[in-house]
Amino acid sequence: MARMTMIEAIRDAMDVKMTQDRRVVVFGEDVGYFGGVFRCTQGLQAKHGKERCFDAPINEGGIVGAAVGMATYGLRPCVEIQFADYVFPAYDQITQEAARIRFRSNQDFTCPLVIRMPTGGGIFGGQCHSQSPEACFTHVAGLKVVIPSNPYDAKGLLIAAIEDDDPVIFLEPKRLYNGPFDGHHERKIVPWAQHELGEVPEGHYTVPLGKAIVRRPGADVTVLVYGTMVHVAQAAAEEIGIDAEIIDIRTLLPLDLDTIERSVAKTGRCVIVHEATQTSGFGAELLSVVQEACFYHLEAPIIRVAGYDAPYPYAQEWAYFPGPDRVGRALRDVMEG
Amino acid sequence: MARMTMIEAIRDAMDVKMTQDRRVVVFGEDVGYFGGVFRCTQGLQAKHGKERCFDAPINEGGIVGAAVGMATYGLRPCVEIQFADYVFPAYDQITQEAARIRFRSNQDFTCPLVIRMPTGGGIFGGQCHSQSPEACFTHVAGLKVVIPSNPYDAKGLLIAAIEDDDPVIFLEPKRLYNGPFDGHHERKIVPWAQHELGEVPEGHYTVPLGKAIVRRPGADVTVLVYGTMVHVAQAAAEEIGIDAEIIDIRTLLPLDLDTIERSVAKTGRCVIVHEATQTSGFGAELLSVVQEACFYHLEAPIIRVAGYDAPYPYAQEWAYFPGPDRVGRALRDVMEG
Amino acid sequence: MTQTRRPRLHVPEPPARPGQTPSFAHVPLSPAGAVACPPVDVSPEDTKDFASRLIRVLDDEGRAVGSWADFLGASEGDVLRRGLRDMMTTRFLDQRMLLAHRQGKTTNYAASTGEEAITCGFQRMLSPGDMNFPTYRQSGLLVSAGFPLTNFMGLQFGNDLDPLEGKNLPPMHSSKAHGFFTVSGNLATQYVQAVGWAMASAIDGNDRVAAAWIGDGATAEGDFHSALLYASVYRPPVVLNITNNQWAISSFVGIAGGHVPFATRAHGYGLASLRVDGNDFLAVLAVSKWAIARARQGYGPVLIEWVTYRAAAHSTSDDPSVYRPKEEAAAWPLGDPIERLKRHLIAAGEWSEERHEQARVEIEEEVLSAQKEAESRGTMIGGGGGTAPLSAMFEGVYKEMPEHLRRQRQKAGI
Amino acid sequence: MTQTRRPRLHVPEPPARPGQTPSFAHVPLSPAGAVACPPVDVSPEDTKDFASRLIRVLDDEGRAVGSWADFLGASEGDVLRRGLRDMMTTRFLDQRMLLAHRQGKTTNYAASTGEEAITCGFQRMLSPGDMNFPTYRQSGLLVSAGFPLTNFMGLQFGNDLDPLEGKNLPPMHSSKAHGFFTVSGNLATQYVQAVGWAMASAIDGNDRVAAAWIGDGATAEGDFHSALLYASVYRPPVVLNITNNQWAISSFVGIAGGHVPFATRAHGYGLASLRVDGNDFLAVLAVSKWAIARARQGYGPVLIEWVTYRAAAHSTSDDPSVYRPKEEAAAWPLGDPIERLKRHLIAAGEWSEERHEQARVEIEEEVLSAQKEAESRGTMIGGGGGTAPLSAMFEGVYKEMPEHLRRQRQKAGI
Ligand SMILES: Cc1ncc(C[n+]2csc(CCOP(=O)(O)OP(=O)(O)O)c2C)c(N)n1
Ligand SMILES: Cc1ncc(C[n+]2csc(CCOP(=O)(O)OP(=O)(O)O)c2C)c(N)n1
Ligand SMILES: [Mg+2]
Ligand SMILES: [Mg+2]
Repeated sequence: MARMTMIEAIRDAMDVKMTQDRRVVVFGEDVGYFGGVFRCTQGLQAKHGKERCFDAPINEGGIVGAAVGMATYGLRPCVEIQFADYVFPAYDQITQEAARIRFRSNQDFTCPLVIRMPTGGGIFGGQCHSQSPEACFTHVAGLKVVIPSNPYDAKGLLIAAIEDDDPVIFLEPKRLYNGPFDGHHERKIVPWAQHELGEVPEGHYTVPLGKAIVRRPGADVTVLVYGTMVHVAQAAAEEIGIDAEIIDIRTLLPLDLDTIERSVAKTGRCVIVHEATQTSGFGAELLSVVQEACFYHLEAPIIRVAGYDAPYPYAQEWAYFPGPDRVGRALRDVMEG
Repeated sequence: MARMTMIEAIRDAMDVKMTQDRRVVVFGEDVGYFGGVFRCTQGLQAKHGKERCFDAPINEGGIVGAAVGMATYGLRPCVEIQFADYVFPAYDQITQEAARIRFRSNQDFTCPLVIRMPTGGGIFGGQCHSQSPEACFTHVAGLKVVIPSNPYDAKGLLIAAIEDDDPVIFLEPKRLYNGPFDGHHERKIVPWAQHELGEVPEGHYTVPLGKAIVRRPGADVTVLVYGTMVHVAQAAAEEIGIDAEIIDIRTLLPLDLDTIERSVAKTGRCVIVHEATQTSGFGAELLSVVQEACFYHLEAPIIRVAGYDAPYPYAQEWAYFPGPDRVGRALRDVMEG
Repeated sequence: MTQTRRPRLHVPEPPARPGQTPSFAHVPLSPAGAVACPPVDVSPEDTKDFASRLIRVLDDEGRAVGSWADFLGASEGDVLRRGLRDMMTTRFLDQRMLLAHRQGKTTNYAASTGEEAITCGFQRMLSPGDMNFPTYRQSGLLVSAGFPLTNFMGLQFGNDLDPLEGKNLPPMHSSKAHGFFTVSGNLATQYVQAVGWAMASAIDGNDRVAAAWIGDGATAEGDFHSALLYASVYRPPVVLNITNNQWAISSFVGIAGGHVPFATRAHGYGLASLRVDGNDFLAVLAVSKWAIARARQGYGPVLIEWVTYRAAAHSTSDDPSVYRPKEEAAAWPLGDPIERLKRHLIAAGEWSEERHEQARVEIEEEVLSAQKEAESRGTMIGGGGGTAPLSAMFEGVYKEMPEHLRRQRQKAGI
Repeated sequence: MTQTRRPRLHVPEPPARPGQTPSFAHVPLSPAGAVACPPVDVSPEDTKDFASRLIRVLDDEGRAVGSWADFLGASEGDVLRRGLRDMMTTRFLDQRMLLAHRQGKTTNYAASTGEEAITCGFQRMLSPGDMNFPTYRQSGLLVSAGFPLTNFMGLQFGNDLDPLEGKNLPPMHSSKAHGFFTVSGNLATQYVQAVGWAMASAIDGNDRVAAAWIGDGATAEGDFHSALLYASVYRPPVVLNITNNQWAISSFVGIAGGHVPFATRAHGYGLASLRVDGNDFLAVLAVSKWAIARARQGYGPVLIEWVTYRAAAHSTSDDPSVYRPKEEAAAWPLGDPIERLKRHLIAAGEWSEERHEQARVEIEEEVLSAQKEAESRGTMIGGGGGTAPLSAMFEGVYKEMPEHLRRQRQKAGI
């Protein structure tokens, strides 16, 4: 077992699969010789050759469109979009094409494809390097949507995603690349090397898609959370001393309904946290499925903590980011509610 | 007062504004000489000239991108996307540009722009002429999202949208263009001429954005609904004889929270209906705001009736479409729940 | 130019609207045989002249002339007769589907009347394992690939003969076995997908060729640019076809920037391109053979503008008499592909009026009997939907049905 | 070509990687004065030759030669000295911002070192009411339009001198008053917006000109195609600029299909285009004057490929020594724009080493004093964010704050 950053874990996942399976190809802007602006593909071109890891023109629609063609041929492309904020030129190819090729052809063609992209804020990236667009994908039947919160999961989920026979949107919380950021921007970041989930097995293993995990068992309130916010929620719960059951959703689509329902049925309370803007965010779906399944267990209104309904600001980042304070307040409110 | 179809009402709204305000220009695929595939712009080019109503290349990103440029210049473009299913090549320009120009420039530039498009199913259009993508827009801060359910509202809301100083997504339920379709596809369609909301005043009037309307007051259950589903819900409630309060949301973003909260506080029950796929649909947001504000009033779980989480099928349209049967069942369930 | 002028918005107009005299003076033509056939490894640079000229093989007397005729080789009567038959079948099939639409048995169709040479000729030159990325107006690809007519009609009628089980709008077929990629309703998306597929073929060390297809109108989409760019950068074995039939619903080619021949778009990307008489079956065969050979041998992509005319309405929802002169089709200078091939075959002694009439009868019988069988399994009549299985609508969203969809299906009782 | 070859994926590589000898043999050059200046109403067709040639005015001795020099007219010393000053200011401003970044006072910057002639020259030829649609690497447009340096730095430092109140990432400015459209982080979107803005100008009966700007790398986006297409169809008063600085982060121009000069892309759309030495301030002035006049008088759009070199890192997050030879900048054949203009002015007797040194001192003082003032209002140091007002983050999402946002602000207590 090696200690790895999330970047290394992601790179390792691609390396393992490229080594095992000649159908796996990796491309995207700056991913070839240079190895990607976050260095997630560093060394892959040198090891696996220019034809299997290469630079793409700055044209996200083309990256995904070409990848769809490759996937229907029989390859397993794993492409990088440089920032999740830049995925939208590819939105048509993702939602109208990749997601629906299996269905519309009645399984004559399939589209095994992974679209990786760094997501979320916390790096003073302003409105164009900070967005969390997961809800733009969770509404789309035919897609799977995955967000890891640590190196162990990142590698296992990415391998599972590459092996999956359907298109997977793989969102990488960039603020977690180098350590488990808990929202305390004023503190020094703890590196993954000091975190147990920074321990990453060598070689092949998977973390199954579609399964949430209880990060911290608790009795008082269920916290539904994913990505960076897993660590923020953990910090918040510890700081205010509430016995929260923290569930790392990991796969947003399809959702692990059982794990969620079981927990809320037990705790009777629920807080949902995400960084994306609140209105029509994925929190709305989480809230809805909990309400539908656990209505008679609920002892207080479910609370959403989310990004304010404004574009991601630059200088005001820490007032905007739903940090441990805001999450803590919601935890208190839900206990009193 | 004239009796109009929804197509005529929409055309009239553009005509009124083009006559009043030289800044208003209309363009899109086939909208010029021909007058649009649904004929919504018929006659506008002949009346207002080729420079104010013209055909555009088949390039939705370009249509919206050019319109953004025009809007920032000081015009008020009102563009047509031929089907809502084809808006996605413009998704980047809408969500990253139009929606954020006011914010990111701190109001140095603004983007008054209306993007009209036919939405929803019911015409055997299959997966590429039937989608209801409203939730892809309601998550985007900076946009307004409007869906009329009748000719009167369509004209008043479209005039309000053109006069609005922010970008508006204007979704036109194509199954309502010619009459108030209630989901009974086996029956003959009633034309708007026989419906009181087919009465459309001449000249200028507005229906304000951001205001829902109670279509049918009721005591037992609140039904939150918009577009085609307004008529389906009305039919369903009448058929099973439940005293439902039917609220036509009309503007999905920003939402009329007061009207919704007041109603559910009164009825204690809520059913939400839309045609779009359920997961992460706009129903999730409606459910969430009701749950957050009215938790202590709720006597039963809120129920969503929505499109199944699959691409819109062709031959199975009526099994897929959430018709009066499915809505009726939900109304019964919520009363028993 | 000394006087000060002001900018004006230029809104292109077609040469004629209903009531006016049609004209195709803006379409550059060349005499048959005038444009020479270059080697298949010609450099893109050396194809620049082709964009404003028109490759034609059949002359007005129906003779095959020029170096493209030579490249095609001895006109094999069988191949040409097969092509004639495919075109006639396609045309009659189109007619039947339009009629079935008027009878309410199906809800949407797009005929390719006048454009059959392009699909039926190109398909003939493909090999098993190659893949078309077609549009909705290319039934000829399926017909000439031998796709069963009953399955074709099953999709039109939404019944259990439809291999897609009612999931996709007619005529949006899918048949991997026939080298026919699943058609999208969203224009142009398939164009860059074809390039990606061809990249995969190259990465895989294979020589399978992808054929991308797009209409003149749809070249306006961003995906068209993506496709040309990726083809330019990675040089995979792809043939980039543009079917320029002069119209995109009610918009004439000028709205798509067609005042410049579409073949010219290739130049800015360093791609080879050709411009071809799409109503000349022999030109189609010759150029298809050339382009597919070029791609298969790794000499790079080629863009082909096939010049033709959409003689039919855009689709069953369209009435072209509203926006173009009724006489326009008759004014089209490149004639009808079936008539032209027929005349060539007769002139070459390979065909006769009698054989033609006999073929017509056979084809009509074949199509009608397929239709009879297909209709017996149910049609879309009455607006109630097709008879394809309801459960299909939950299947194939993913490889395995996820829990939330399973619950929805359960609740639906389907 | 008789042998059977197979397709291979072609993955373009730059001529040199770190440790190898840089080369620009693939960049077509022309001697100064060799390319003639056409009339401003030249037909697009007649500009085809320009794509593979390079318009240059300054020769190696710093003399202005050829018909472009004539078109520019008597070199007015004031305009040129102003240009030199703007370029020097831009360069020093860049240096200060890079330093401020290393000191943690700001979080992102993109320098335009080596590319200053393009922005500072083009801006000089615009008129009030015209509008640039710029990228993040064009501080020179702001500097030469007279945008206050304190406001420029306010945005860098996220404080209350920022006219945008901390809302947008540096250096993404907006100043309508200075003809500078709000910069987007999303590449290429502004290119088609500029065309739309110019369409509006034409519809409005106005002659205001839009200037679209894009980098070589970003020409790959679909919006680039949209822009060229809309410009081709509607012919509005827009100048379509491409700043080809040879690199897009770590990707060389070949990845964007730049083995063909980008100016060539215009041909397929029937647009006029020129290819220009972007490091030659006089060539920039002359061509800008020509293109803007052409647009303003309604003779149609023109695409200009400005050939230059990104001497700086892509941005403060980039280290180019990882992917290109350190010696590459020195090997760039078109020299440094400031040095070249200085030499010309001195040769023309309009300038001297002394005056240059004096100007340098003045400029540095001006920039430093602005920086002092700007920093006194707070910087981004320490990672806690800027001092711009927190409430700004809820304002300006819409003209009027909607209820749901009002509630969120209330709850936030901001
Ligand atoms: C993205 C998208 N935009 C718009 C449409 C609507 N539409 C369907 S066919 C068509 C015209 C296409 O014309 P062309 O590409 O010339 O093909 P043709 O119909 O002539 O074969 C349009 C606008 C669509 N299907 N997809
Ligand atoms: C849509 C989009 N995709 C990717 C990026 C990330 N990105 C920022 S700058 C850049 C390179 C741009 O290169 P070029 O257009 O040549 O401009 P230059 O930086 O050389 O001035 C990339 C890929 C982005 N900002 N937007
Ligand atoms: Mg066409
Ligand atoms: Mg560049």
